[in-house]
Amino acid sequence: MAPSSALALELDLEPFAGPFDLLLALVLRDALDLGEVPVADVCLAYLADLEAAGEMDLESASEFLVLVAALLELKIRLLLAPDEVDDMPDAQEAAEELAARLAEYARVQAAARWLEERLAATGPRLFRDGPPALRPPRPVLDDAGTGDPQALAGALADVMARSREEAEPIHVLRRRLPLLRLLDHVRRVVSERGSCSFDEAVRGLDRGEQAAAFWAVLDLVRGGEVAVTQSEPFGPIRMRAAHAAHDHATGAAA
Amino acid sequence: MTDQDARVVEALLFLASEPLDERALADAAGIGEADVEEAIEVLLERHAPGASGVVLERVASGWALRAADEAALACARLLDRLAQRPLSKAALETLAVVAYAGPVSRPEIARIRGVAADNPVQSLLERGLIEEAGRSDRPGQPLLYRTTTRFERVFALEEGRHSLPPIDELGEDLPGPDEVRSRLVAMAAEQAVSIEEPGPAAESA
Amino acid sequence: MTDQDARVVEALLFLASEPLDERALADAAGIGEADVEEAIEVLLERHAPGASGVVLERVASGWALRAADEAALACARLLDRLAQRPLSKAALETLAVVAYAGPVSRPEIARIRGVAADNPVQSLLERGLIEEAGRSDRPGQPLLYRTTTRFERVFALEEGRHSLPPIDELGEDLPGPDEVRSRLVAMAAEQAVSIEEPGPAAESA
Repeated sequence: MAPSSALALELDLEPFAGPFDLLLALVLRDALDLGEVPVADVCLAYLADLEAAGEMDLESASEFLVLVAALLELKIRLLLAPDEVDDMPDAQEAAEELAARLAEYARVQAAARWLEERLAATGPRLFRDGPPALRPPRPVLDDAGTGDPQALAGALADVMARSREEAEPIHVLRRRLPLLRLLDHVRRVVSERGSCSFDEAVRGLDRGEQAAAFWAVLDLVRGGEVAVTQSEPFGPIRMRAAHAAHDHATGAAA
Repeated sequence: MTDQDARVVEALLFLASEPLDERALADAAGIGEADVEEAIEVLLERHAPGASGVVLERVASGWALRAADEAALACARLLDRLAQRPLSKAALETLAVVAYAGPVSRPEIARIRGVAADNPVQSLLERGLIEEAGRSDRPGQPLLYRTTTRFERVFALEEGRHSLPPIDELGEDLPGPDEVRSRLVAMAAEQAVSIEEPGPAAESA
Repeated sequence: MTDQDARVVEALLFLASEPLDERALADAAGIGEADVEEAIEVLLERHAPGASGVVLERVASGWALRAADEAALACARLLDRLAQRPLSKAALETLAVVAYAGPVSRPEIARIRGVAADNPVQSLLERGLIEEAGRSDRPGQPLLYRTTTRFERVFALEEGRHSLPPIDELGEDLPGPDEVRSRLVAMAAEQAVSIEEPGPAAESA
C-alpha cells in the first residue's frame, strides 16, 4: 500500500526538473545548435506543460519568469549596445549572477546523477525499519521519571503554532487539489446527464474542491465542451454539454 | 528446495516486523509451501539456541526470529540505551501528538504535524513509548497508536493522560487534555484534504 | 572473545533497526571493543552473501544487517514495495543538495535549484532519506534538513558523506561560470529576435 500522499508528491515535470534545468540544457547545447532553438517557444512550452500537468503553482512560475527576465535583460542590453556589453556593469552583473547559479546547479545535477547511478548499481538494499517481530525477554527498566512532561507540552505547542503559520498563504499554496480529476469529474457528469446544475455536480465536495471544480467548468467552457447559463447574479448555474458550440468556441480561441 | 530458497526465507523472517506463516513466506519467496517447510527445517538448525544469537521460533501466527535468551541482558542494555538517547524533535512532536490526542493513526499524526510520521513512529515503537491500539474505522483502516505504561513511567505521569501539562499556545493555556485533544482532532480534519491523496471525493460523488 | 560473545553481538545487530558502532556493541554486550572486533570478523563470515540471507555490512555509523541482494525481490514483495516509485529527478537533485550542503533549509535548496523544493523535500522526508536538523538563524528561521542514517544505508556509503565524490571532481567536465556566462550572452544575442517576437503567449493565455 503506497502512502496516500506519495502519488501527489511524486509529480515531477519530465524531462525538466525546473527552469534551471531547462536553461542549462539550452546553455550546454552545442553553440551551433543554439540558433535553431527558439527560447521563447521552449519557455512557453514549459509553462504550458506545467499547466497541463496541473502543476502550475505560483512559486515555480514566478521563479521561471525571473530567469526569463534576466535573459531578456541581457538581450535588451545587447540590442542597445552590442559591442559594449562588457562595459555595462548591470548587464555584466546580471549575466554573472545567472551564470554562477547555473554553473553551481550543473554540479548539483552531476551529484544527482551520481546518486542515481549509485542506487542503480547497489540495487534495492532492504533492512528492517522498526523492531523485530518478537522481542527478547526484557527486564523491567528503572527509567521512571527520566522524561520531562514539559518538553512534550512544548513540542505540541510547536506543532500547533506551525500549523497556524501554515494556515496563512502558504497553506493555500501547498494545498494540492485534484484539478485534473475534477475536470474529468465535471466532464463526466455533464456528458452523462446532458445538463445539470453546478451545485448538483459538486455535491459532496468540500469548499476547496468546489472552487477547483468551478475552475474546471471555466476551463471546459473555454475549451468549448460545456456551455453555462446563469439567469441572475448568484443564481443557479446550469451546465450542458456543448457539442454544437464546440466549433464556435475553439474557433474564437484560436 | 535450494540453498537459496532457505536464504530467501531467512531474509524474509529477518525483515518482517510480525510473524509470517508458511503461506505468506511462500507468496513472498515465490516458491511452494512444501519448499518453505523444508527451508524452515534448515533454518531451525541454523538458528538453534547455541548455534546463533538469533533463534527461529514458532508462534501462534507463524514463524519469527528472536534474539536468543543468552543475549537477553545485552539486549535489555541496548534497548535501554536506545531509549535514553534524547528523542529527536520529530519523535518528541509525534510522541506529544500521541500522548495528547491518542489513539491516533499515522495519517492523522502526519496531518497534525504537516509531515509524514513513519520514522518517528518506528523509533517510538522501538523505545517502547507507544504501542499499537487496534485499527481506525476510517478508510484504509490504519493502525492506531497510544502511549504505553512505560511512557507514563518515563515521564512520571501518575494519572496518565490527565497528568499531562497544559499547552501554552500563544500565551493562551489550553487547560485540559480533552480540550487539547479536540483541538488536535480538528486540526487533523482541517488538513485532511491537503495531505490525503486527492480524488476519492470526486470519484465517489 | 568467546563463541557466545559473537552470538550476543549477532543478537544485538538483529535487534537494532539502525547501525551500531563498536562502542555501542561493546557497552551493550559488556565486553571490550577488541572482542567486538573479533566477533564482527566471525559474523562477517557467517553473514556473507551466499552464506546467509542476511548480510552484515559496514556503513558510516556502524555495523548493520540487511537482506541479501538475492532476496531483494522476495522482500520487496513482502513489504509491498514493488510499487514504490524511483526517486524523481527533482528529489535526486534535492537529495544531492542536502547531502553536499546540509544542513540546509528549504529556501536555500530552492535558490540552488531555481525552483520551489516543497514537494521533493516532503517526498524525501517521507522516505526517511532526510530529516529535520534544527532551525537556521536566517530571517524566518527556516527548518534545516540533513541526510539520515537511512540515506547512508540505501546508498551504501561506508564513510557517510565522505564516501560521496568531491563535488569538484563531479563537475570536472562541466563548464565553469565564465563559460556558462559567455554561452548565455551568445544565446541571448542569437535569440534576440525570437524572444522579441510577440509570441503566441498573449493569444494562448
